[in-house]
Amino acid sequence: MMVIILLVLHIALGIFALQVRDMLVAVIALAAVSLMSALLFFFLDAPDVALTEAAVGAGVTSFLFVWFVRKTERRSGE
Amino acid sequence: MIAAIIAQIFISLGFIFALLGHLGVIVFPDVYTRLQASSTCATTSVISFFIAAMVDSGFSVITGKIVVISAFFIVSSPVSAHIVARYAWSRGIMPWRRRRQ
Amino acid sequence: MTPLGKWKLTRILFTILYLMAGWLLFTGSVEPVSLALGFGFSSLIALWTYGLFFEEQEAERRSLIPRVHLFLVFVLVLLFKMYVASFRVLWYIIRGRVNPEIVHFRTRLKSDTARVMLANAITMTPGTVTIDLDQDHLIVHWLEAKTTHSGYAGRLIKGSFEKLLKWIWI
Amino acid sequence: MTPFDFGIVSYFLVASSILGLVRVVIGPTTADRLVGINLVAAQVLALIVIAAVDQKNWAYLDVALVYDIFGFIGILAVARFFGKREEKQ
Amino acid sequence: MNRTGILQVVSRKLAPFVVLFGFYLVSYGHLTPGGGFQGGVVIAAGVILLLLGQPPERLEGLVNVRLFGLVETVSLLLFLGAGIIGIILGGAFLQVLLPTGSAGRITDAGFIFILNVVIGMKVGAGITVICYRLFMES
Repeated sequence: MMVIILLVLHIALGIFALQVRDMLVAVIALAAVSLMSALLFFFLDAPDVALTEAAVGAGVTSFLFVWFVRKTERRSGE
Repeated sequence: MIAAIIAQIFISLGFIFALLGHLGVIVFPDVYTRLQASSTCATTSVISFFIAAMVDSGFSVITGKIVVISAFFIVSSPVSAHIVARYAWSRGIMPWRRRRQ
Repeated sequence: MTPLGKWKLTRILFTILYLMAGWLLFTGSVEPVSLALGFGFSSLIALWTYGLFFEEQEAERRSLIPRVHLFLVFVLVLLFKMYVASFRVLWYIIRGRVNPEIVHFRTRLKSDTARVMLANAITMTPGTVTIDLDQDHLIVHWLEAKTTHSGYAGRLIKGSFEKLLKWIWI
Repeated sequence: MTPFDFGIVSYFLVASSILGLVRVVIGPTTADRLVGINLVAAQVLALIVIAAVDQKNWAYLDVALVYDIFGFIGILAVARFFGKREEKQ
Repeated sequence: MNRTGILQVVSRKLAPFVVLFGFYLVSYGHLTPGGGFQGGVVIAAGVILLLLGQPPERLEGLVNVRLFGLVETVSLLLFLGAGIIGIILGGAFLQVLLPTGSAGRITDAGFIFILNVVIGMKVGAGITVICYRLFMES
Protein backbone atom coordinates (compact mmCIF):
# COMPACT_ATOMS: atom_id res chain seq x y z
CA MET A 1 0.00 0.00 0.00
CA MET A 2 2.76 2.39 1.00
CA VAL A 3 4.69 1.50 -2.14
CA ILE A 4 1.66 2.28 -4.30
CA ILE A 5 1.19 5.67 -2.63
CA LEU A 6 4.84 6.54 -3.17
CA LEU A 7 4.75 5.42 -6.81
CA VAL A 8 1.67 7.58 -7.49
CA LEU A 9 3.52 10.49 -5.88
CA HIS A 10 6.49 9.85 -8.18
CA ILE A 11 4.32 9.97 -11.28
CA ALA A 12 2.50 13.11 -10.16
CA LEU A 13 5.69 14.98 -9.29
CA GLY A 14 7.35 13.82 -12.50
CA ILE A 15 4.48 15.14 -14.62
CA PHE A 16 4.62 18.40 -12.68
CA ALA A 17 8.37 18.69 -13.30
CA LEU A 18 7.85 18.06 -17.00
CA GLN A 19 5.06 20.53 -17.66
CA VAL A 20 6.23 23.48 -15.57
CA ARG A 21 7.67 26.45 -17.49
CA ASP A 22 10.21 27.74 -15.00
CA MET A 23 13.44 25.72 -15.06
CA LEU A 24 14.32 26.39 -11.41
CA VAL A 25 10.96 25.06 -10.30
CA ALA A 26 11.59 21.95 -12.37
CA VAL A 27 14.91 21.45 -10.57
CA ILE A 28 13.20 21.79 -7.19
CA ALA A 29 10.54 19.30 -8.24
CA LEU A 30 13.28 16.88 -9.32
CA ALA A 31 14.90 17.23 -5.90
CA ALA A 32 11.54 16.36 -4.34
CA VAL A 33 11.24 13.32 -6.65
CA SER A 34 14.68 12.29 -5.51
CA LEU A 35 13.81 12.55 -1.84
CA MET A 36 10.61 10.54 -2.27
CA SER A 37 12.50 7.99 -4.33
CA ALA A 38 15.02 7.53 -1.53
CA LEU A 39 12.09 6.89 0.81
CA LEU A 40 10.70 4.32 -1.64
CA PHE A 41 14.00 2.45 -1.78
CA PHE A 42 14.13 2.56 2.00
CA PHE A 43 10.72 0.90 2.23
CA LEU A 44 11.80 -1.74 -0.27
CA ASP A 45 14.57 -2.79 2.18
CA ALA A 46 17.44 -1.38 0.16
CA PRO A 47 19.09 1.16 2.47
CA ASP A 48 22.30 1.30 0.44
CA VAL A 49 20.46 2.30 -2.73
CA ALA A 50 18.44 4.79 -0.68
CA LEU A 51 21.67 6.31 0.61
CA THR A 52 23.09 6.62 -2.90
CA GLU A 53 19.87 8.12 -4.21
CA ALA A 54 19.68 10.68 -1.40
CA ALA A 55 23.34 11.61 -1.84
CA VAL A 56 23.56 11.84 -5.61
CA GLY A 57 19.98 12.74 -6.53
CA ALA A 58 19.21 15.36 -3.93
CA GLY A 59 22.66 16.84 -3.36
CA VAL A 60 25.17 16.75 -6.19
CA THR A 61 22.65 16.62 -9.04
CA SER A 62 20.71 19.59 -7.77
CA PHE A 63 23.98 21.52 -7.31
CA LEU A 64 24.94 20.79 -10.93
CA PHE A 65 21.44 21.47 -12.32
CA VAL A 66 21.13 24.76 -10.49
CA TRP A 67 24.52 25.78 -11.83
CA PHE A 68 23.45 24.90 -15.38
CA VAL A 69 20.15 26.77 -15.05
CA ARG A 70 22.04 29.79 -13.82
CA LYS A 71 24.48 29.61 -16.72
CA THR A 72 21.74 29.32 -19.34
CA GLU A 73 18.72 31.50 -19.62
CA ARG A 74 16.01 31.14 -17.01
CA ARG A 75 12.47 31.57 -18.28
CA SER A 76 11.12 33.04 -15.12
CA GLY A 77 7.54 33.08 -14.03
CA GLU A 78 8.00 35.57 -11.24
CA MET B 1 6.56 0.75 31.32
CA ILE B 2 7.21 4.38 32.24
CA ALA B 3 9.50 4.71 29.25
CA ALA B 4 6.73 3.41 27.00
CA ILE B 5 4.26 5.96 28.39
CA ILE B 6 6.74 8.82 27.95
CA ALA B 7 7.45 7.73 24.38
CA GLN B 8 3.71 7.59 23.72
CA ILE B 9 3.26 11.13 25.03
CA PHE B 10 6.06 12.49 22.86
CA ILE B 11 4.74 10.66 19.78
CA SER B 12 1.33 12.24 20.36
CA LEU B 13 2.91 15.68 20.72
CA GLY B 14 4.77 15.07 17.47
CA PHE B 15 1.49 14.14 15.75
CA ILE B 16 -0.23 17.31 16.91
CA PHE B 17 2.64 19.59 15.97
CA ALA B 18 3.19 17.99 12.57
CA LEU B 19 -0.49 18.12 11.62
CA LEU B 20 -1.07 21.72 12.68
CA GLY B 21 2.32 22.90 11.42
CA HIS B 22 1.57 21.57 7.96
CA LEU B 23 -1.88 23.10 8.15
CA GLY B 24 -0.17 26.40 8.97
CA VAL B 25 2.13 26.04 5.98
CA ILE B 26 -0.92 25.57 3.77
CA VAL B 27 -3.12 28.37 5.15
CA PHE B 28 -0.71 31.20 6.02
CA PRO B 29 -0.59 34.16 3.62
CA ASP B 30 3.07 34.68 2.65
CA VAL B 31 6.57 33.21 2.72
CA TYR B 32 7.72 34.54 6.06
CA THR B 33 4.66 33.44 8.00
CA ARG B 34 4.81 30.00 6.36
CA LEU B 35 8.43 29.85 7.40
CA GLN B 36 7.36 30.57 10.98
CA ALA B 37 5.02 27.58 10.97
CA SER B 38 7.62 25.37 9.33
CA SER B 39 10.57 26.38 11.46
CA THR B 40 8.81 26.24 14.80
CA CYS B 41 6.12 23.56 14.62
CA ALA B 42 7.75 21.13 12.20
CA THR B 43 11.10 21.30 13.99
CA THR B 44 9.45 20.68 17.32
CA SER B 45 7.51 17.73 15.94
CA VAL B 46 10.64 16.12 14.54
CA ILE B 47 12.50 16.72 17.80
CA SER B 48 9.58 15.11 19.64
CA PHE B 49 9.87 12.02 17.48
CA PHE B 50 13.62 11.91 18.18
CA ILE B 51 13.05 12.16 21.93
CA ALA B 52 10.49 9.38 21.74
CA ALA B 53 12.93 7.21 19.81
CA MET B 54 15.70 7.89 22.34
CA VAL B 55 13.48 7.07 25.30
CA ASP B 56 12.24 3.92 23.63
CA SER B 57 15.64 2.55 22.70
CA GLY B 58 17.24 3.10 26.09
CA PHE B 59 21.00 3.41 26.48
CA SER B 60 22.67 1.78 23.49
CA VAL B 61 24.59 2.57 20.33
CA ILE B 62 21.33 3.71 18.74
CA THR B 63 20.94 6.48 21.31
CA GLY B 64 24.37 7.92 20.54
CA LYS B 65 23.63 8.00 16.83
CA ILE B 66 20.25 9.65 17.43
CA VAL B 67 22.00 12.28 19.55
CA VAL B 68 24.31 13.01 16.59
CA ILE B 69 21.38 13.21 14.20
CA SER B 70 19.36 15.50 16.45
CA ALA B 71 22.38 17.74 17.02
CA PHE B 72 22.84 18.07 13.28
CA PHE B 73 19.13 18.66 12.79
CA ILE B 74 18.91 21.25 15.55
CA VAL B 75 21.70 23.18 13.83
CA SER B 76 20.62 22.73 10.24
CA SER B 77 16.89 23.41 10.57
CA PRO B 78 17.06 27.04 11.78
CA VAL B 79 19.91 27.69 9.38
CA SER B 80 17.90 26.50 6.41
CA ALA B 81 14.96 28.61 7.61
CA HIS B 82 17.30 31.60 7.71
CA ILE B 83 18.64 30.77 4.25
CA VAL B 84 15.16 30.66 2.74
CA ALA B 85 14.20 33.87 4.54
CA ARG B 86 17.27 35.69 3.29
CA TYR B 87 16.70 34.36 -0.21
CA ALA B 88 13.16 35.75 -0.18
CA TRP B 89 14.43 39.02 1.35
CA SER B 90 17.10 39.45 -1.32
CA ARG B 91 14.58 38.69 -4.07
CA GLY B 92 12.58 41.65 -2.79
CA ILE B 93 9.51 39.81 -1.55
CA MET B 94 7.90 42.12 0.94
CA PRO B 95 6.28 40.62 4.03
CA TRP B 96 2.51 40.52 4.29
CA ARG B 97 1.07 42.92 6.83
CA ARG B 98 -2.34 43.16 8.38
CA ARG B 99 -4.13 46.22 7.13
CA ARG B 100 -4.63 48.85 9.76
CA GLN B 101 -8.23 49.87 10.25
CA MET C 1 58.66 29.16 18.80
CA THR C 2 56.78 32.29 17.96
CA PRO C 3 53.37 32.97 19.59
CA LEU C 4 51.72 32.70 16.19
CA GLY C 5 53.23 29.28 15.62
CA LYS C 6 52.13 28.16 19.07
CA TRP C 7 48.60 29.34 18.36
CA LYS C 8 48.63 27.46 15.07
CA LEU C 9 49.69 24.25 16.83
CA THR C 10 46.94 24.76 19.43
CA ARG C 11 44.36 25.17 16.72
CA ILE C 12 45.44 21.99 14.96
CA LEU C 13 45.42 20.01 18.21
CA PHE C 14 41.96 21.21 19.21
CA THR C 15 40.58 20.47 15.75
CA ILE C 16 41.91 16.92 16.03
CA LEU C 17 40.32 16.63 19.47
CA TYR C 18 36.88 17.73 18.30
CA LEU C 19 37.05 15.51 15.24
CA MET C 20 38.06 12.51 17.36
CA ALA C 21 35.01 13.12 19.56
CA GLY C 22 32.90 13.13 16.41
CA TRP C 23 34.54 9.90 15.23
CA LEU C 24 33.76 8.19 18.54
CA LEU C 25 30.13 9.25 18.29
CA PHE C 26 29.90 8.05 14.69
CA THR C 27 31.45 4.63 15.16
CA GLY C 28 30.56 3.80 18.75
CA SER C 29 33.47 1.35 19.08
CA VAL C 30 36.72 1.67 21.01
CA GLU C 31 38.83 -1.01 19.42
CA PRO C 32 42.42 0.08 18.67
CA VAL C 33 42.35 -0.26 14.89
CA SER C 34 39.28 1.93 14.62
CA LEU C 35 40.76 4.53 16.96
CA ALA C 36 44.03 4.63 15.04
CA LEU C 37 42.18 4.98 11.74
CA GLY C 38 40.05 7.76 13.22
CA PHE C 39 43.14 9.56 14.45
CA GLY C 40 44.70 9.34 11.00
CA PHE C 41 41.61 10.68 9.25
CA SER C 42 41.15 13.41 11.87
CA SER C 43 44.69 14.67 11.51
CA LEU C 44 44.34 14.64 7.71
CA ILE C 45 41.17 16.75 7.88
CA ALA C 46 42.62 18.96 10.61
CA LEU C 47 45.70 19.75 8.55
CA TRP C 48 43.44 20.60 5.64
CA THR C 49 40.79 22.75 7.35
CA TYR C 50 42.15 23.97 10.70
CA GLY C 51 42.28 27.51 9.38
CA LEU C 52 38.56 27.42 8.77
CA PHE C 53 37.50 25.53 11.88
CA PHE C 54 39.24 27.96 14.22
CA GLU C 55 39.93 31.30 12.65
CA GLU C 56 43.12 33.18 13.30
CA GLN C 57 41.34 36.01 15.09
CA GLU C 58 39.57 33.80 17.60
CA ALA C 59 42.43 34.17 20.05
CA GLU C 60 40.47 33.55 23.22
CA ARG C 61 40.54 30.54 25.40
CA ARG C 62 36.80 30.46 25.86
CA SER C 63 36.04 30.03 22.21
CA LEU C 64 38.01 26.80 22.17
CA ILE C 65 36.27 25.03 25.05
CA PRO C 66 32.75 25.93 26.16
CA ARG C 67 31.67 25.53 29.75
CA VAL C 68 29.98 22.21 29.32
CA HIS C 69 27.54 22.25 32.24
CA LEU C 70 26.18 25.66 31.23
CA PHE C 71 25.93 24.38 27.69
CA LEU C 72 23.69 21.54 28.84
CA VAL C 73 21.56 24.01 30.79
CA PHE C 74 21.28 26.09 27.62
CA VAL C 75 20.10 23.09 25.60
CA LEU C 76 17.47 22.20 28.20
CA VAL C 77 16.20 25.79 28.37
CA LEU C 78 16.11 25.87 24.58
CA LEU C 79 14.05 22.66 24.39
CA PHE C 80 11.57 23.92 26.99
CA LYS C 81 11.16 27.27 25.25
CA MET C 82 10.76 25.49 21.92
CA TYR C 83 7.74 23.59 23.22
CA VAL C 84 6.21 26.74 24.72
CA ALA C 85 6.74 28.62 21.46
CA SER C 86 5.25 25.81 19.42
CA PHE C 87 2.09 25.81 21.50
CA ARG C 88 1.85 29.55 20.98
CA VAL C 89 2.26 29.22 17.20
CA LEU C 90 -0.38 26.47 17.25
CA TRP C 91 -2.75 28.91 18.88
CA TYR C 92 -2.01 31.49 16.17
CA ILE C 93 -2.66 28.89 13.47
CA ILE C 94 -5.98 27.85 14.99
CA ARG C 95 -7.07 31.45 15.52
CA GLY C 96 -5.96 32.34 12.00
CA ARG C 97 -5.20 36.00 12.68
CA VAL C 98 -1.60 37.22 12.82
CA ASN C 99 0.12 40.57 12.92
CA PRO C 100 3.60 40.21 11.41
CA GLU C 101 6.21 42.95 11.59
CA ILE C 102 9.92 43.32 10.87
CA VAL C 103 12.06 44.54 13.77
CA HIS C 104 15.75 45.38 14.04
CA PHE C 105 17.89 45.21 17.15
CA ARG C 106 21.45 44.73 18.32
CA THR C 107 23.20 42.18 20.47
CA ARG C 108 26.07 42.62 22.89
CA LEU C 109 27.73 39.28 22.23
CA LYS C 110 31.26 39.29 20.85
CA SER C 111 32.11 35.82 19.63
CA ASP C 112 30.95 34.51 16.24
CA THR C 113 29.69 31.22 17.57
CA ALA C 114 27.70 32.87 20.32
CA ARG C 115 26.04 35.22 17.84
CA VAL C 116 25.09 32.36 15.55
CA MET C 117 23.73 30.34 18.45
CA LEU C 118 21.68 33.34 19.53
CA ALA C 119 20.29 33.70 16.01
CA ASN C 120 19.40 30.01 15.85
CA ALA C 121 17.74 30.15 19.26
CA ILE C 122 15.72 33.16 18.14
CA THR C 123 14.60 31.30 15.03
CA MET C 124 13.27 28.44 17.11
CA THR C 125 11.45 30.45 19.76
CA PRO C 126 8.22 32.38 19.88
CA GLY C 127 7.24 33.08 16.33
CA THR C 128 10.41 34.77 15.15
CA VAL C 129 12.71 34.06 12.21
CA THR C 130 16.13 35.66 11.85
CA ILE C 131 16.30 37.12 8.35
CA ASP C 132 19.78 38.60 8.47
CA LEU C 133 22.72 38.80 10.82
CA ASP C 134 25.35 41.43 10.07
CA GLN C 135 28.02 41.85 12.75
CA ASP C 136 25.86 42.55 15.82
CA HIS C 137 22.76 43.71 13.97
CA LEU C 138 19.85 41.31 13.60
CA ILE C 139 16.80 41.66 11.35
CA VAL C 140 13.96 39.57 12.70
CA HIS C 141 10.52 38.76 11.34
CA TRP C 142 8.10 38.62 14.24
CA LEU C 143 4.80 36.79 13.86
CA GLU C 144 2.72 38.50 16.55
CA ALA C 145 4.41 41.85 17.00
CA LYS C 146 3.74 43.70 20.21
CA THR C 147 5.98 46.64 19.43
CA THR C 148 8.32 47.94 16.78
CA HIS C 149 10.63 49.83 19.11
CA SER C 150 14.12 48.45 18.71
CA GLY C 151 15.40 48.13 22.27
CA TYR C 152 12.14 46.93 23.79
CA ALA C 153 11.60 44.35 21.05
CA GLY C 154 15.18 43.16 21.49
CA ARG C 155 14.66 42.64 25.20
CA LEU C 156 11.39 40.77 24.59
CA ILE C 157 12.82 38.49 21.91
CA LYS C 158 16.24 37.72 23.29
CA GLY C 159 14.93 36.93 26.74
CA SER C 160 17.34 34.98 28.87
CA PHE C 161 19.32 33.52 25.99
CA GLU C 162 21.77 36.39 25.73
CA LYS C 163 22.78 36.18 29.36
CA LEU C 164 23.21 32.41 29.21
CA LEU C 165 25.27 32.59 26.05
CA LYS C 166 27.42 35.28 27.59
CA TRP C 167 28.20 32.94 30.43
CA ILE C 168 29.01 30.12 28.05
CA TRP C 169 31.19 31.75 25.43
CA ILE C 170 31.96 35.33 26.67
CA MET D 1 7.22 -4.07 23.92
CA THR D 2 6.75 -1.31 21.41
CA PRO D 3 4.94 1.78 22.62
CA PHE D 4 3.79 2.78 19.15
CA ASP D 5 2.58 1.14 16.03
CA PHE D 6 5.05 1.72 13.23
CA GLY D 7 2.38 1.39 10.54
CA ILE D 8 0.29 4.26 11.86
CA VAL D 9 3.33 6.52 12.36
CA SER D 10 4.66 5.85 8.86
CA TYR D 11 1.30 6.48 7.18
CA PHE D 12 0.85 9.66 9.17
CA LEU D 13 4.30 10.98 8.28
CA VAL D 14 3.89 10.17 4.60
CA ALA D 15 0.51 11.93 4.62
CA SER D 16 2.02 15.03 6.22
CA SER D 17 4.87 15.05 3.72
CA ILE D 18 2.21 14.95 1.00
CA LEU D 19 0.93 18.24 2.50
CA GLY D 20 4.46 19.61 2.08
CA LEU D 21 4.52 18.40 -1.51
CA VAL D 22 1.26 20.25 -2.10
CA ARG D 23 3.10 23.40 -1.07
CA VAL D 24 5.89 22.49 -3.50
CA VAL D 25 3.39 22.20 -6.35
CA ILE D 26 1.15 25.20 -5.72
CA GLY D 27 3.59 27.65 -4.14
CA PRO D 28 3.45 30.96 -5.96
CA THR D 29 7.14 31.83 -5.54
CA THR D 30 10.33 29.77 -5.43
CA ALA D 31 10.82 30.45 -1.74
CA ASP D 32 7.50 28.76 -0.97
CA ARG D 33 8.66 25.66 -2.79
CA LEU D 34 11.88 25.66 -0.79
CA VAL D 35 9.82 25.74 2.41
CA GLY D 36 7.95 22.70 1.13
CA ILE D 37 11.18 20.80 0.36
CA ASN D 38 12.50 21.62 3.82
CA LEU D 39 9.34 20.26 5.40
CA VAL D 40 9.38 17.05 3.34
CA ALA D 41 13.01 16.38 4.23
CA ALA D 42 12.29 16.84 7.95
CA GLN D 43 9.30 14.50 7.97
CA VAL D 44 11.10 11.76 6.04
CA LEU D 45 14.05 12.08 8.43
CA ALA D 46 11.73 11.46 11.38
CA LEU D 47 10.24 8.48 9.56
CA ILE D 48 13.63 6.88 8.95
CA VAL D 49 14.69 7.34 12.58
CA ILE D 50 11.44 5.80 13.85
CA ALA D 51 11.91 2.87 11.44
CA ALA D 52 15.46 2.32 12.70
CA VAL D 53 14.31 2.20 16.31
CA ASP D 54 11.36 -0.01 15.46
CA GLN D 55 13.45 -2.61 13.66
CA LYS D 56 16.47 -2.28 15.99
CA ASN D 57 18.76 -1.78 13.00
CA TRP D 58 21.24 0.96 13.63
CA ALA D 59 22.59 0.91 10.10
CA TYR D 60 19.49 2.84 9.01
CA LEU D 61 20.62 5.84 11.06
CA ASP D 62 23.43 6.50 8.59
CA VAL D 63 20.79 6.87 5.89
CA ALA D 64 19.03 9.39 8.12
CA LEU D 65 22.15 11.48 8.64
CA VAL D 66 22.99 11.52 4.92
CA TYR D 67 19.39 12.47 4.17
CA ASP D 68 19.67 15.40 6.55
CA ILE D 69 22.96 16.64 5.08
CA PHE D 70 21.80 16.46 1.49
CA GLY D 71 18.41 18.06 2.04
CA PHE D 72 20.29 20.98 3.58
CA ILE D 73 22.75 21.21 0.68
CA GLY D 74 19.98 21.12 -1.94
CA ILE D 75 18.21 24.10 -0.37
CA LEU D 76 21.52 25.88 0.10
CA ALA D 77 22.50 25.49 -3.56
CA VAL D 78 19.25 26.96 -4.89
CA ALA D 79 19.18 29.82 -2.40
CA ARG D 80 22.84 30.71 -2.79
CA PHE D 81 23.05 30.67 -6.57
CA PHE D 82 19.88 32.60 -7.22
CA GLY D 83 19.87 34.95 -4.25
CA LYS D 84 23.35 36.40 -4.68
CA ARG D 85 22.93 37.26 -8.33
CA GLU D 86 19.95 39.50 -7.71
CA GLU D 87 21.82 41.22 -4.93
CA LYS D 88 24.73 42.13 -7.18
CA GLN D 89 22.78 43.69 -10.02
CA MET E 1 37.08 42.82 7.31
CA ASN E 2 35.84 39.79 9.10
CA ARG E 3 32.06 39.85 9.14
CA THR E 4 29.77 37.53 11.01
CA GLY E 5 27.27 35.75 8.84
CA ILE E 6 25.26 32.79 10.00
CA LEU E 7 25.92 30.69 6.93
CA GLN E 8 29.64 31.40 6.97
CA VAL E 9 30.13 30.39 10.59
CA VAL E 10 27.91 27.32 10.36
CA SER E 11 29.53 26.05 7.18
CA ARG E 12 33.04 26.36 8.49
CA LYS E 13 32.20 24.67 11.77
CA LEU E 14 30.17 21.88 10.16
CA ALA E 15 32.11 20.99 7.03
CA PRO E 16 34.99 19.10 8.76
CA PHE E 17 32.46 16.87 10.46
CA VAL E 18 30.72 16.17 7.16
CA VAL E 19 34.05 15.18 5.60
CA LEU E 20 34.80 13.00 8.63
CA PHE E 21 31.41 11.33 8.24
CA GLY E 22 32.32 10.60 4.63
CA PHE E 23 35.53 8.92 5.79
CA TYR E 24 33.48 6.93 8.30
CA LEU E 25 31.14 5.75 5.55
CA VAL E 26 34.11 4.74 3.42
CA SER E 27 35.97 2.81 6.08
CA TYR E 28 32.92 1.11 7.58
CA GLY E 29 31.46 0.36 4.16
CA HIS E 30 31.20 -3.36 4.84
CA LEU E 31 29.14 -2.96 8.01
CA THR E 32 26.83 -0.05 7.11
CA PRO E 33 24.75 0.83 4.06
CA GLY E 34 27.59 3.08 2.94
CA GLY E 35 30.56 2.14 0.83
CA GLY E 36 33.18 3.64 -1.40
CA PHE E 37 30.92 5.54 -3.76
CA GLN E 38 28.54 6.90 -1.13
CA GLY E 39 31.36 7.94 1.17
CA GLY E 40 33.14 9.69 -1.68
CA VAL E 41 30.02 11.67 -2.51
CA VAL E 42 29.64 12.69 1.13
CA ILE E 43 33.29 13.86 1.21
CA ALA E 44 32.58 15.96 -1.87
CA ALA E 45 29.46 17.28 -0.12
CA GLY E 46 31.60 18.64 2.68
CA VAL E 47 33.66 20.59 0.17
CA ILE E 48 30.47 21.76 -1.58
CA LEU E 49 29.21 23.04 1.77
CA LEU E 50 32.39 25.09 2.14
CA LEU E 51 32.12 26.36 -1.45
CA LEU E 52 28.55 27.52 -0.96
CA GLY E 53 29.05 28.99 2.47
CA GLN E 54 32.38 30.80 2.47
CA PRO E 55 33.17 34.14 0.83
CA PRO E 56 35.13 33.81 -2.44
CA GLU E 57 38.46 35.08 -1.13
CA ARG E 58 38.61 32.23 1.38
CA LEU E 59 38.32 29.61 -1.34
CA GLU E 60 41.40 30.41 -3.36
CA GLY E 61 43.78 27.78 -2.03
CA LEU E 62 41.23 25.40 -0.59
CA VAL E 63 41.36 22.67 -3.22
CA ASN E 64 44.62 21.95 -4.97
CA VAL E 65 43.33 20.83 -8.35
CA ARG E 66 46.58 19.17 -9.47
CA LEU E 67 46.90 17.19 -6.25
CA PHE E 68 43.30 16.01 -6.35
CA GLY E 69 43.56 15.02 -9.99
CA LEU E 70 46.71 13.06 -9.13
CA VAL E 71 44.89 11.32 -6.27
CA GLU E 72 42.07 10.37 -8.62
CA THR E 73 44.36 8.89 -11.25
CA VAL E 74 46.58 7.08 -8.76
CA SER E 75 43.61 5.51 -7.01
CA LEU E 76 42.27 4.22 -10.33
CA LEU E 77 45.66 2.63 -10.98
CA LEU E 78 45.70 1.20 -7.46
CA PHE E 79 42.30 -0.39 -8.02
CA LEU E 80 43.48 -2.00 -11.25
CA GLY E 81 46.69 -3.10 -9.56
CA ALA E 82 44.78 -4.73 -6.71
CA GLY E 83 42.71 -6.65 -9.22
CA ILE E 84 45.72 -7.79 -11.23
CA ILE E 85 47.58 -8.91 -8.10
CA GLY E 86 44.58 -11.14 -7.50
CA ILE E 87 45.00 -12.64 -10.97
CA ILE E 88 48.70 -13.29 -10.42
CA LEU E 89 48.49 -14.77 -6.93
CA GLY E 90 45.05 -16.28 -6.63
CA GLY E 91 43.79 -16.92 -10.10
CA ALA E 92 40.87 -14.49 -10.43
CA PHE E 93 40.31 -10.76 -10.81
CA LEU E 94 39.82 -9.11 -7.39
CA GLN E 95 40.69 -12.32 -5.54
CA VAL E 96 40.31 -11.90 -1.76
CA LEU E 97 43.84 -12.07 -0.39
CA LEU E 98 43.81 -10.87 3.20
CA PRO E 99 42.38 -13.10 5.97
CA THR E 100 38.79 -12.44 6.94
CA GLY E 101 36.88 -12.97 10.17
CA SER E 102 33.29 -12.96 11.33
CA ALA E 103 31.36 -9.75 10.75
CA GLY E 104 31.33 -6.92 13.24
CA ARG E 105 34.78 -5.32 13.34
CA ILE E 106 36.62 -3.05 10.98
CA THR E 107 39.42 -5.48 10.16
CA ASP E 108 37.20 -8.44 9.44
CA ALA E 109 36.50 -7.71 5.82
CA GLY E 110 40.13 -7.95 4.77
CA PHE E 111 40.54 -6.98 1.15
CA ILE E 112 37.13 -5.29 0.77
CA PHE E 113 38.24 -2.54 3.14
CA ILE E 114 41.18 -1.60 0.90
CA LEU E 115 39.01 -1.60 -2.19
CA ASN E 116 36.45 0.62 -0.44
CA VAL E 117 39.13 3.12 0.56
CA VAL E 118 40.52 3.25 -2.99
CA ILE E 119 37.08 3.77 -4.54
CA GLY E 120 36.26 6.41 -1.94
CA MET E 121 39.45 8.32 -2.73
CA LYS E 122 38.71 8.19 -6.44
CA VAL E 123 35.08 9.30 -6.23
CA GLY E 124 35.70 11.94 -3.59
CA ALA E 125 38.61 13.54 -5.43
CA GLY E 126 36.80 13.40 -8.78
CA ILE E 127 33.53 14.99 -7.70
CA THR E 128 35.37 17.56 -5.59
CA VAL E 129 37.46 18.68 -8.55
CA ILE E 130 34.43 18.82 -10.87
CA CYS E 131 32.39 20.94 -8.47
CA TYR E 132 35.32 23.19 -7.54
CA ARG E 133 36.17 23.97 -11.16
CA LEU E 134 32.52 24.61 -12.05
CA PHE E 135 32.03 26.85 -9.03
CA MET E 136 35.20 28.87 -9.54
CA GLU E 137 34.44 29.40 -13.20
CA SER E 138 31.09 31.10 -12.57
